[in-house]
Amino acid sequence: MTALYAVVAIAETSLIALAMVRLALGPTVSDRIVALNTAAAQATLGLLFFAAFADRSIYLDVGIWLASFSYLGTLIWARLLERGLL
Amino acid sequence: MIVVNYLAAGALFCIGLYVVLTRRNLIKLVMGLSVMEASTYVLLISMAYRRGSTAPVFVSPPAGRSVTSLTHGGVADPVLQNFCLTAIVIGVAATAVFLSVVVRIAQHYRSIDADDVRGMRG
Amino acid sequence: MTTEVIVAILAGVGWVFSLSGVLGIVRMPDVYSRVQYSTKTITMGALPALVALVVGEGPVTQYGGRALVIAALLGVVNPAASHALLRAAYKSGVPQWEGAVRDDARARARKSASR
Amino acid sequence: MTGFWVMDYLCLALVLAAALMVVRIRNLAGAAMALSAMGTVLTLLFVVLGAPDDAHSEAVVGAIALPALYLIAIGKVRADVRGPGEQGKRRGPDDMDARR
Repeated sequence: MTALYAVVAIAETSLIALAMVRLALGPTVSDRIVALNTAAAQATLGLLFFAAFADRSIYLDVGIWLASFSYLGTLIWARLLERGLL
Repeated sequence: MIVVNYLAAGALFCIGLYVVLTRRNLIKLVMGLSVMEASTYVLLISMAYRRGSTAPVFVSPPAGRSVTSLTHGGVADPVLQNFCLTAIVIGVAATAVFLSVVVRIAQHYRSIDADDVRGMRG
Repeated sequence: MTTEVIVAILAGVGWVFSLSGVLGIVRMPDVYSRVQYSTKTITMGALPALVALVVGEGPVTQYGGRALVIAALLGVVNPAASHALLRAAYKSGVPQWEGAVRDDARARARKSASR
Repeated sequence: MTGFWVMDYLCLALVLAAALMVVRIRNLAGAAMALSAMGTVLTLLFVVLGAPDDAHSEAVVGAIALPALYLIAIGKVRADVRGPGEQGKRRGPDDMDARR
């Protein structure tokens, strides 16, 4: 069971690399925000499955913080983008 | 095995130093300083890690381990992790100070090219 | 044993959808079509993986409870964030793909201006 | 134990890739986005190495607060450098790296 969790955690984390391709290429700032959003979601999933792999429930709080604050950041940057600051 | 983390911290420091040495844009230079700070975080956390260790938190220990086995060397070093926490907080404060200095330079010289800032030449 | 199989199937389904969503983000031509893949990555990629965690660890453990909290959080906040991002991108004038054939927002704005 | 090391090396590679992106992206706001990605992956790395408290503060500081500071500074600098009354040939903050 723990081996399965480890495999899932590694698989979900390795998708961040593909999202980073769009982060490097993206012609506008909006593309980069979309790629960053996806990367944060994949990082959250990898974090949750790593917590299940390591059998420490204390790691799960970091996942909640990461999920909520990454979307808060997206809202803040959309706000800045709308006001023409970027 | 953990040596790879030290090498990665060194590589991160070199990347930040490259940005600081070669770029002329002042905001890019502050970004290089942030990357160098990230290298110190990686170094401190990697030094705190011990073989087979887990987080220094004693509530709900992982399966197969008890609290006494955790207290006898089964956790990462909390002192270095606290150093890292202090480094993170000081890093964001220092970055804020640098950025406010850059904004003042931009208001005064109407440019953020490091070559145009002539106030510190003799 | 059956629990393990269910967890593997759910996580595999989630991973495949996440992979297709990320590939869509890499391959699509403009922002407005990339955001569709981003939201699909959350809805069909993240939620089955979280359900896999709930099934594997049980819903009343700490893992299951926090996985459900994160699932509710992602399900509520992700559409709002994507909507705000797309609205900001459209207002700041990010161009559409040159093969796009419809722009309903501009058509509606033109109609209300002419009326 | 193997899963731990694979996770560790993967996170290190992603952190190095994000740092290289900070160097290579010419657009300043895009470089701030790469910095945010580096903060996110650093959070994951801290959790893998067993430091959840540092991961908490890094998730807030590195992924949100630091890029927001950079973006606000970029916006203020752009308003000053390309402001009215400037001679038109003046270089903006974004195309300064293009000369190198």
